[in-house]
Amino acid sequence: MVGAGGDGIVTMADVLSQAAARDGLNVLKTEAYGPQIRGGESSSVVRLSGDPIYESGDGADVLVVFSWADFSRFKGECTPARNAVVLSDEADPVARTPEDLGLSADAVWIKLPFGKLSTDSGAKGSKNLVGLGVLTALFGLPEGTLRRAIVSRFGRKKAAVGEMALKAFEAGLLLGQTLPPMPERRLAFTPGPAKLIMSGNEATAIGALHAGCRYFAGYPITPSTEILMFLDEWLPKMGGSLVQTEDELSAIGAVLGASFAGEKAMTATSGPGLSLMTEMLGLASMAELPCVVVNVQRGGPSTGLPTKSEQSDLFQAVFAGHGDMPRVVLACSDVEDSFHTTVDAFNIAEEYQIPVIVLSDQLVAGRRETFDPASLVHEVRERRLPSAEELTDYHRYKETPDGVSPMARPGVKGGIYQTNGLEHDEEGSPGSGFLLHEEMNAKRYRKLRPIRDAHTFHRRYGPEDAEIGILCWGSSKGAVREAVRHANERGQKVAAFVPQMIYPFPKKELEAFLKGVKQILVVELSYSAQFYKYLRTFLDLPAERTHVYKRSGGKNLTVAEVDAEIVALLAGERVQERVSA
Amino acid sequence: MVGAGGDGIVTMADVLSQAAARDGLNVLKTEAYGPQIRGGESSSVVRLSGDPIYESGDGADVLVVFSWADFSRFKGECTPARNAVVLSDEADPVARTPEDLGLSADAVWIKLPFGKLSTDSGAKGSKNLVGLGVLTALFGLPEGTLRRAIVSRFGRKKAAVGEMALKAFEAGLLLGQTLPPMPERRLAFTPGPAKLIMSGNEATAIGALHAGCRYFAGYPITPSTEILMFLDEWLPKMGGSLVQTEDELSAIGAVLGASFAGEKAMTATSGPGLSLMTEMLGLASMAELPCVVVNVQRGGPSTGLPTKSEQSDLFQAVFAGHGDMPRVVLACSDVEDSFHTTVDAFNIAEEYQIPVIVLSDQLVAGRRETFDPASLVHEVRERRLPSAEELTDYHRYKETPDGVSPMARPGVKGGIYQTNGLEHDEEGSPGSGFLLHEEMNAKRYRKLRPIRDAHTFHRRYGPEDAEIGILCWGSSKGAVREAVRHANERGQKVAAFVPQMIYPFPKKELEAFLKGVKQILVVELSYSAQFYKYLRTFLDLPAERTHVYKRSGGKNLTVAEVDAEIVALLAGERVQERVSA
Amino acid sequence: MSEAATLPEFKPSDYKTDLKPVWCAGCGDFGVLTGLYRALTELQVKPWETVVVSGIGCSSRLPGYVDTFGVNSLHGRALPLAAGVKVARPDLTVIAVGGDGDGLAIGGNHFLHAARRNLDVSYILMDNEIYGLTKGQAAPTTPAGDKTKSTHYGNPEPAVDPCELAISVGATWVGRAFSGDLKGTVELMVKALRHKGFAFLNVMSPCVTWRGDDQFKSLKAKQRQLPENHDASSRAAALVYTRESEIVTTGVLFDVSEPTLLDRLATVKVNALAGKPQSTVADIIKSFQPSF
Amino acid sequence: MSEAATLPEFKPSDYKTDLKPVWCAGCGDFGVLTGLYRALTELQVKPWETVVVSGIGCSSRLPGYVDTFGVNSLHGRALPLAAGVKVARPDLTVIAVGGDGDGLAIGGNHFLHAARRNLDVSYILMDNEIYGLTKGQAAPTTPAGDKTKSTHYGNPEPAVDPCELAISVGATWVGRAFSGDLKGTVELMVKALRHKGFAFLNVMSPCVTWRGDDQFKSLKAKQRQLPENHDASSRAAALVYTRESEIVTTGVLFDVSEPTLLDRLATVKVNALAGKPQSTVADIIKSFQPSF
Ligand SMILES: Cc1ncc(C[n+]2csc(CCOP(=O)(O)OP(=O)(O)O)c2C)c(N)n1
Ligand SMILES: Cc1ncc(C[n+]2csc(CCOP(=O)(O)OP(=O)(O)O)c2C)c(N)n1
Ligand code: SF4
Ligand code: SF4
Ligand SMILES: [Mg+2]
Ligand SMILES: [Mg+2]
Repeated sequence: MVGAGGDGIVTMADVLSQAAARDGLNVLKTEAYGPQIRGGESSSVVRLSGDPIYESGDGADVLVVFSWADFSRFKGECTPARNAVVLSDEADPVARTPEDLGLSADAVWIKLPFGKLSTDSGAKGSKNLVGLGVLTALFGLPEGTLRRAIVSRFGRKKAAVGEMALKAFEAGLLLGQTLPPMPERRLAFTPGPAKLIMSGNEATAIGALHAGCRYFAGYPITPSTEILMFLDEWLPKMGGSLVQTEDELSAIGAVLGASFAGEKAMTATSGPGLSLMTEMLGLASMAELPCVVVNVQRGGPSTGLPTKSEQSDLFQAVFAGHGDMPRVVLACSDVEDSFHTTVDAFNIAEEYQIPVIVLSDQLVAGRRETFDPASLVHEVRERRLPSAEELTDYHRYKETPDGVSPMARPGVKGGIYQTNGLEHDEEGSPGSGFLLHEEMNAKRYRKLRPIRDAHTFHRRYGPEDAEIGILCWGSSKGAVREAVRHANERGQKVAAFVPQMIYPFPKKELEAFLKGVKQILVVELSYSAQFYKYLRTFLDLPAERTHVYKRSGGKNLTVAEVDAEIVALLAGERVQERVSA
Repeated sequence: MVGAGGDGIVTMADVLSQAAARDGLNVLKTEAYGPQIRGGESSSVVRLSGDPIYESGDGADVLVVFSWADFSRFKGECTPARNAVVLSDEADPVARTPEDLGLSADAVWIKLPFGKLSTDSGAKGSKNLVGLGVLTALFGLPEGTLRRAIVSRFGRKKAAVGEMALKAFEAGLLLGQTLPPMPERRLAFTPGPAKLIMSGNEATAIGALHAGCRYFAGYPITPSTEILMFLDEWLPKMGGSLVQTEDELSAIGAVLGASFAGEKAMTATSGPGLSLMTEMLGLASMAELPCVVVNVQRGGPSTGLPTKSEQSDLFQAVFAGHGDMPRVVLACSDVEDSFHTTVDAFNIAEEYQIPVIVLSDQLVAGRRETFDPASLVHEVRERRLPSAEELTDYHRYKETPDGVSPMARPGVKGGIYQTNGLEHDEEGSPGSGFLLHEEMNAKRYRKLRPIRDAHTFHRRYGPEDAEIGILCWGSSKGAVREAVRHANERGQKVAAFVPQMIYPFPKKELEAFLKGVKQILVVELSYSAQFYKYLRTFLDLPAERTHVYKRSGGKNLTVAEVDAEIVALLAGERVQERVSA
Repeated sequence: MSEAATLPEFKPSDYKTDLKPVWCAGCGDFGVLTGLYRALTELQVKPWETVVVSGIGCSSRLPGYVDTFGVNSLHGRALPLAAGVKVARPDLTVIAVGGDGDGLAIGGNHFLHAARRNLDVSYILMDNEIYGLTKGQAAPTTPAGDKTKSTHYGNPEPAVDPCELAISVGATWVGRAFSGDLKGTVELMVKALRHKGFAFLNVMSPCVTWRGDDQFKSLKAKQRQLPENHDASSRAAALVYTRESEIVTTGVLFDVSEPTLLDRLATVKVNALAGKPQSTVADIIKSFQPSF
Repeated sequence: MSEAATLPEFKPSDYKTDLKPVWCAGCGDFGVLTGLYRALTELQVKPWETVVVSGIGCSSRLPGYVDTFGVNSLHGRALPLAAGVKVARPDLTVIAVGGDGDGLAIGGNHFLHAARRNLDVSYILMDNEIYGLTKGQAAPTTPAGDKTKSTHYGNPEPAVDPCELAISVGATWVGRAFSGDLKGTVELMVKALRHKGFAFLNVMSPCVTWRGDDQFKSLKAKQRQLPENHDASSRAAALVYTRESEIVTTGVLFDVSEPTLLDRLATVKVNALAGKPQSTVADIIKSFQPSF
């Protein structure tokens, strides 16, 4: 659905999603906006199904357009399927043809008086609800639930407003019933127990709270700000604290201070902020201060494309920082996964006293998805504290087999130590001897081994005897998973490997996956192929059987793109792409 | 030579080096200090020869120790050769034995009354000059030149001080003449035309000035501060400007401002500062603003080992930054090379409108070396400016085959444009369309190809038909080159490849080097083997024939270490080392 | 104005680009932009000899709409860029612009030091007491207790008065304007641009989206002109008009003449040369050749 | 002091670690360290309930010499770390320390905002008018015209008065001390530590290596005590003793009582709960389940 500012696209999509979630449908909803700061055009794609949904779908089955002028701004973000049902406003002065939209003969195009009907119904400016009514009648959406959703949304404060909104909906419903029915296009589903519906950012924030995070310091930045705003609302209700700092340097500094003080602490940011935090993350690594930094990726470099998704902060997360600086990088690949990945991040940070970066991206962070409330269960781990005996002769950075030394909490007698970012001995006292440095580097890096062994997080889709193995990460999972399903349905032996742990990498698991695979396809949204290059640092990827499908972000990965690669590969037609320096 | 604070070790080494350079000897001088801020112990190694010198030498032929207590603090920085001549102060209360020092039977140990003689000579506190006198007598150093060097150094302001200093020297000389001569240990050389002697930091700064840099903004940080201080002295004399900013964010920001304004501009920093500059370097890359950032590496991570050398900022230089962010990384490998690399950096930055990072390190930056003044010649390139015709319809980011668009200088009518860090079209106006983003990414990355093609900077040492190929970079060159020479002298077919251009990499040249090579040895001072991993991103390095010798910095790479690796490799005894995650 | 007698070379529209502002209808920044067009016209500044530098924020989009050289840099970094431009090219007119978050939160340190150095740049801050672009979080100028998208239960931080800060840290010209008062804004911009040294103009520029239309009305109601007899050369007198809550005083709060950064850097060059001709690289190289 | 009557639990030596300071003989920072041992003793602060946080610099080595919890963080970042410690653990005594470069150059923005927020931390700045650790470059406190290792021809930048800055940006307690005056320093430290809110103590702490022994002597000669009748509650009165050049006035320049950051964050929590019990994660999850 697409409309101008004021057409209420966002609300329309929201009400529809809420109602569907209420009835136990699976929902995946994305939104996009024009460059105007506010009140500009917007579009939203809502996918509904009784079956699992992995991504937005390449082409919409139904396209509602209030304004064609605005529609043209969302190329790539809101495309109809070739056989789509298109509902547009008959009053729109801009004319479009089925050819413009690439529609096929079996597409249906109906022009309707959305605006007029809204005014006539007495609920002026409610095109969106009229539209919802039409959709409900045409495609068999849950009528009653939608009514309740509308009342709940608009009537919360004033019952009259709710009733007015309902009128617009009913007007649409009536209109829809006059249209020729399309029984084969109706949504088939059985209502079930209500599902949760939330965004990736919300799932991340809830994950943090579940993991025990009670301190957040952050600085707003699109598309991560929702995490800050969410926690601003909830942390104080849970006895925690949030400070909006003067900048990102201060945010990560405060997080490290809180962590030193014994709290589970985190910050959230996006590329520019993560870049600013580079130096401080080095301190976290050196001083072994647990912390979680959520980085919601957007298009880069620099300020780039702040509202679009991309997978190009991988290098920054994995490699940035002067010196040899161990850290952990996790990636979340959908909304529910954002919850679990964040809990894992805290568990690892706290157990191993190491900075953990969670890579999310605008697509996962901003979209809303449904899932079962029962899935939000995840074990929580705690920091290793010195025992009473250890406190009698306490060394903060004591050598241990796994590199993890018990960390005393201020306030504990006997636990006193001074830490610093200078190289230091077991006590934390500065030293610049070579041997000390080598030992301490080894201690800090040693922690990565148990982390990798204990957390071999990854997903695997497709048959065991796959001939094509796709490697991707993060939000690319959705389109890849769907493409793998398509391929498998076509009888093609394609499988995918999606790590959740990016650094250190579940290398053994990947090697096992690749055993028997004839062709490898790396898929990612980074112009410079960061994932592919990163994989190469530890994995031999023979040129003759490795293919890379990479491109800039700014447009989400589609199933069709991955499909096309698979087909070309199987046909032996895929041209080896030169990955630039 | 080693002594306590006040023993004048630094001056002693300096006078010796100056005199030797004056007489056309090759000199390489390093220094090291204790943790005290000032007035602490210090040591210096001065290597002199008529032949080329590549590094400090593993063991000193002559060791002068004023204080054994202090000597023990410089383990690894000042070691005597097994057959060294050791000169120590007979008044030193600390006793040492030849076994302590690992001396062999043919070593010579003489205890001398340095302190007493200095006092007796009337020049109290001039142990160092007494020492110089002894050295001159024993080893045939250029007596007359040293006298003039002393007078020039001490008598500049007050002739009497110079004469006093000379007395101490003469006293030492006389003492030395009473000692049993060691004719086979005397320095053999023919005086030649005076050489230049300077530090890597100085060579870098001079390179910048030669390249036309007339704007410097920076923030002090060890071990790069000398560049700032040097330019503070010289830039104003050359009509340029220097601003010491409030921090590194401001420094790189001001550099970009000056660059936008049309000046050649640079900053210099070390690891922590480079980390802070990460975000701003992204702006330089995105807005295509030429700039040079010299990063003098020290031990990391975090504050690390600020006065020690390491090669662990490679990842930060090559990979840091959110988004896909092209940049160029060069590395200088000795003092003279620091000059040339800096000029190259400006040439590339200006010609291709891209940020260039020069990786130096504490070893190269801080040590002093001699070379021929005639070698400081290097072509200087300029920015591409729009022609009069181009100015009639100017597009700042016009698509061109090599990705480089003419850049107008403010003040030029018709050249007006607005730039930014948002993705932008050819005019510089913000845009977030996917196609635009893909095209602009391609434009920015395209520049790397001509850079790599035009600048295939690398060095190659050893025979063409080498069986062992060593890959190293930066200051490791010295020890590797010497080790290759040793091996070749032993008849072993060993060669080394040392890139000056790190990113993009002279890949073809490396592949040509590796053709025929049976075993590859990567040598670097980074605990996590950054160079090896980086090489893997574009090069297949088969495990069965690739070996990595890597360790933390904090102690300079020695020839003996590399020698041992070569020997073990040739004997088939080298155990494959596991490179950690 | 003596310029008025001859036909001016540049009209306000000569300073306008084709780009349509992304700002919300009614945003206070429109007033600032129009004011700037007029101020530039009044001064007849050559567009190609002028550079407008900003950070990131709604307000920082401004350089894109001004047909001079322009840089929309990074959040908080307008002043470092501006300093680089001006020190490298003293011949250019350099104007830095941006938001209150940009200039006072993440960019606070540069503000402090640009003012201290008396950098020869005019800095126009669009103060809307909020983070506009990121959709309504508290800025350092948001009054304590206010509810915003990042202060659900009331802002726990007291607001800073940008003018007080500027005066305290060394700005040599400090003014306060209200973007709803176009004439006053233009007048103050002209004065700021004419000032030699660091001129700081805080323009109260309402954000209709996140602070509501009320901000416009209440500012209009609160606006007072500085008394005629205000002594702008006195720091103490200027500070009287800071930390106001019930009124908003507009005008030139502070105006003194001090050596600017460029003046002082010029002195450095004079001292360095000490009457001798400029050095060359050859001179430097020679100084490294032992010559005793 | 009433504590004097009973046997104190902690002696100055109880606050001392085994580490030998790396400072140059005669460095002013020794006085600050000794002063801090005594001040902590006077307050009988429990070492394990105290955290000393610093940045990087000669002065920032101090936490290593104090036997409390300590963090020697990054250059310029003492205050963010200190803020994190204090907000997360209001039960701890948090002291931030560092140099003038650390606190006013690279760390200037944090200083500004910590003061504005009235963060409940004492901040002791060792002001030697120079960058000591990096060997003698100009600091923001180095007087204009001074020659240093980075200002060969005279410093082109005017110095900032840290106390003026602190007062202007919202510190609620501001004092100036001289590390050569141990008694005075201890007294002021005790007061700073007792203050509720952001207490800023600028200690003139000579760098004998890069500013010469003269700095000690001249400070000694210039030191004046604040007049007995000084009204520390008045901003204007406090500002009288800033930007001094011929004298150095020591004492409590400014001292007012304002709600602190912790006070305000406590209010946020009260508002958030609105009398209801604390929320749980289950409550939050429930709020995401459509329930119409
Ligand atoms: C390093 C960095 N951090 C955060 C952001 C996100 N961001 C963009 S604008 C902005 C604040 C906008 O507020 P203000 O500067 O007051 O400008 P306004 O939009 O109100 O005009 C923020 C936080 C960013 N772009 N870069
Ligand atoms: C990011 C960063 N930039 C620069 C430095 C180098 N550095 C260390 S201490 C220091 C300044 C020291 O001056 P000050 O803070 O006044 O402390 P002092 O040594 O005078 O006590 C600098 C620039 C650093 N460690 N980190
Ligand atoms: S959000 Fe506010 S500041 Fe931004 S354009 Fe809209 S009204 Fe202006
Ligand atoms: S250099 Fe200066 S500040 Fe640093 S320890 Fe020495 S005297 Fe103190
Ligand atoms: Mg604002
Ligand atoms: Mg200092």
